Amino acid sequence: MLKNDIAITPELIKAHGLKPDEYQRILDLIGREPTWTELGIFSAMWNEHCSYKSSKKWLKQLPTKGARVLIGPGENAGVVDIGDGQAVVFKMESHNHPSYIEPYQGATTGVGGILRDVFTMGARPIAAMNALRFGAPDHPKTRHIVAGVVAGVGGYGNSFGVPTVGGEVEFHPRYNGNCLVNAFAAGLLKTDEIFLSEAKGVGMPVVYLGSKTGRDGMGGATMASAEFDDDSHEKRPTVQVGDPFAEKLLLEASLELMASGAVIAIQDMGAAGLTCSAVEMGAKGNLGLTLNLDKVPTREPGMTAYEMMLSESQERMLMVLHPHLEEKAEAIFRKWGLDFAIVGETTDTLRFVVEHHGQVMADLPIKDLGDQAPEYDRPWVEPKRQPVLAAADVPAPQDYGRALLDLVGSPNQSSRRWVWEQYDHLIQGNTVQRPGGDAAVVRVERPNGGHAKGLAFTCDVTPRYVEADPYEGGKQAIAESWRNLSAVGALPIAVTDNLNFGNPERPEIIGQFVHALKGVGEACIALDMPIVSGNVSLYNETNGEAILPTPAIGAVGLMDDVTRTIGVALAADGDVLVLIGD
Amino acid sequence: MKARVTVTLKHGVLDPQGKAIQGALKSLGFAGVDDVRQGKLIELELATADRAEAQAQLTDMCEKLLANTVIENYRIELI
Amino acid sequence: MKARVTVTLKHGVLDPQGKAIQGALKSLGFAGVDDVRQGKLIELELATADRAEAQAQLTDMCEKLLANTVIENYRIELI
Amino acid sequence: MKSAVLVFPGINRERDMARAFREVTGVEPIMVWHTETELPDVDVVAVPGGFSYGDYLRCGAIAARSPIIPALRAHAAAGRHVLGVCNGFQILTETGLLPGALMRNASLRFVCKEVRLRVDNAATAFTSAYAPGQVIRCPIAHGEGNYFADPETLAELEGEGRVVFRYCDAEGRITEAANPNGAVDGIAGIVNAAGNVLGMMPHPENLIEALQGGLDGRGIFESLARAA
Ligand SMILES: Nc1ncnc2c1ncn2[C@@H]1O[C@H](COP(=O)(O)OP(=O)(O)O)[C@@H](O)[C@H]1O
Repeated sequence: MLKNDIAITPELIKAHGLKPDEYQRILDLIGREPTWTELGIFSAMWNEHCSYKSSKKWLKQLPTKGARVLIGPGENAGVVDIGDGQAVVFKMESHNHPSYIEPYQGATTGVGGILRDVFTMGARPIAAMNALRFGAPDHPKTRHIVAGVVAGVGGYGNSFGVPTVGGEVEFHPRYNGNCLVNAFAAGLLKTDEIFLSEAKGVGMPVVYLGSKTGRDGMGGATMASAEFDDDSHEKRPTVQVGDPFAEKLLLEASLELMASGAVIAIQDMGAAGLTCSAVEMGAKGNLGLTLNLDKVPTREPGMTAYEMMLSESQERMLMVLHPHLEEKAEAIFRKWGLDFAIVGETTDTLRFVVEHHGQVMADLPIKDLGDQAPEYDRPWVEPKRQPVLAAADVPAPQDYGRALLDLVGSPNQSSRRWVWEQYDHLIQGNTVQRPGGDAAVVRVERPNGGHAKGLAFTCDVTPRYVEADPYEGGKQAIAESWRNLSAVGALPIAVTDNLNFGNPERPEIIGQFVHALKGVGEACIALDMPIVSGNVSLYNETNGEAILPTPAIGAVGLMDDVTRTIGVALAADGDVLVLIGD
Repeated sequence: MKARVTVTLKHGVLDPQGKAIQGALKSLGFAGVDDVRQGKLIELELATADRAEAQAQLTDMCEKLLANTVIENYRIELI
Repeated sequence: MKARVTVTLKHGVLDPQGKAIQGALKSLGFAGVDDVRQGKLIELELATADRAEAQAQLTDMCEKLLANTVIENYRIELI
Repeated sequence: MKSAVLVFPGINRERDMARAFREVTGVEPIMVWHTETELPDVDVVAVPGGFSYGDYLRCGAIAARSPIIPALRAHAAAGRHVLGVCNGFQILTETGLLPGALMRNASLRFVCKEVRLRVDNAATAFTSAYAPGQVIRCPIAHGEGNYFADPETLAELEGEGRVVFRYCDAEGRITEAANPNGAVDGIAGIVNAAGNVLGMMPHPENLIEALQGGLDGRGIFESLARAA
């Protein structure tokens, strides 16, 4: 008998963000009414954030393959070969809604999440970027959000110890009710030391590592996918607090553990923590998984199974370890002062079983949780394109000097120094092109000596263009990132994307999405820059007003000789300026 | 009038500082220390001598600046 | 036993946070606010039930870790 | 020259520091974990930058109570060299090996940028490679680098020429505009009375190669190698 002392009412189902037909699908899948814990698990797995149910159809059409691509979308981050047995691992992810509610903590936990995605693959983070979009500068909330977000991005990255070398900051009234915080991270690893989330072997210990579980961000993943309304402040206590110190320890401990040979599979606990990570590890490995929640380290007494399964406490990992190496693994984690607990094991049943206080709280078909998630072909309409302006129709400025001053003094064109000076962009000693130019360049030493290579990083998109013409705007974002990389002397090799749009249940929004993605995809093919990872953030909308469509692009380029990098500064008096292109 | 505002994290909100202090006390050999939480203390001098007015002003300051009411509680004392 | 330790900057030690808060309060329109100082509040739970012992332990903790006595004063309260 | 670099949980510039020693002196430093109670036999112990224990409670406070610290004190008492950079400087003030304290930046913001430093004492074991009064470039990256000491301590530091570096402008003038954090009298680095312990907020270890934009930071490591 499954414990089921909370009645599953239509209200409860709705509160979990599940539509009636989605709930029916659950009933059909499991052949009975779910328990409360099971309902929570389904809601976490099937929300937009985790299941990509509105976007999957279109994401499948993106170009994700290339000669250098070792791992494309689907893992924690993409992996791209850069020669010499080395690879760069990178991804970009949004933390928009949490940052609007609590700018500092929202930004810190966003940065923390993306760093974990990168080091979960076995890579040491070497660079970070942040693409930020805020409301109008004179909107009453903007100042508070900007200050909090920028301090939070810095507060986390600086303490963790990754150089934040690039990003974007833009202001527009359409972000008044929904700021965008997109965090990018890149790491470096050896191609024969890549770690994946796929569990292997039956009866293997499933180990919980990192910080303790509290009632943080209860239902946060659900929140991140729900459109805002004016009483969204009611959701405040779900805010998670980032602990960059714990994350730094987790990085060092995880890398040490991976090097010890004890790790079979690893997955960070991000949105809907324990649920998503455990299900993913089992399902990918075609295995079942049983969790015993009595073993989960908790920060607060009396946590229910439901709460533990949905908690979004940060700085946690789940691993499958080789059975005879548990002790060695535990010693490493104790050395770094982190929690370590064996919380379950892999099984051959293909069931996801959650036990607590000797009772089965959930018993679900593990593959179906992911595979059977709803997938929508949402109706869409052709976007309305804004007419092309003829250059001749735009009046020339009266005073070019004045116009130039207006431009450089405008919020969107002025210097971003005040932002990147709050970020440690020099730590690790490899920053060759600092923020402020077209792309940042970071030195990469070859494992066997010889002249150092370079990796170049840039973040780009111009949402006004995407709004005016999603297809052209999508192409432009890729082209601009390609130009920024080329301009520092790097060969563009791959990109990650962060697709920020409004409510996908509106046909105009999906229309924008479809066309922007088409443009992005075609440009990627034309310029030979596959998309190796990414993130979708929908429902960026308040009271029916959507943000500007913002498919942010994080792009990576490679240079064989880092000393050949070129900056934007003029080198000497009398240099000749040349304009190329048209 | 002198006033003291204490700002503490709401129950259940992670307190990395408290956690680190607890760990440090333990490794310095202090046994049996538990549940360490760190908060802020803000002392200030107000021009008004009217307690009710001071209280109202301070509440306003807390809501607007001194506390982050998303994750923090505050308490006001007039001295 | 529950205890509360407050740590404040000594007189004469500059307090950038206090100063910044004062400035921010002023620009939010709060007039007549003066002498703003920010300190720390550390709440903890001790195993002992003996007040004298708790007091002694806390003093030791403050001297050894919780306060930097070069620049800070501390005050102990048992609750 | 033999060197060691202390590693506390949350320290994050230990690799940068190790690289500087390796690049400039050709010898790989020994990394020493905070739970050790003895130091290897080395000429210089570096306490690197980062956020030991998250900088929670006070910067450097928890690290300054680590098991390795008595050995560090003994190393300093024996007249050997100790270099504390950024969080390392904060840790040294917390241990009392250096006077004063580092407070929040006056702006209350973290600041990472290149600044200029004036070498006010080129007669120390850390600065002999520089000329007196020389202006060097150096990166900073900190949120709490606002040096404070009471007037007596300041008088003592000044009287004994123990202020080694000050934030300055390109011409070597000590101005408010050139001061990135509000430090009293633009103080960026000091030595102890015996002259063998240096603490500084800026990061010379991040400016030792042309690729990093300059070589100005090398002088510290070259001086130490000379003194060994
Ligand atoms: N949030 C940020 N974090 C770090 N660097 C930033 C940020 N925003 C802008 N920058 C940097 O400032 C410079 C100018 O930015 P931007 O105007 O977006 O450049 P461009 O239009 O040439 O791509 C770039 O080097 C960029 O990386």
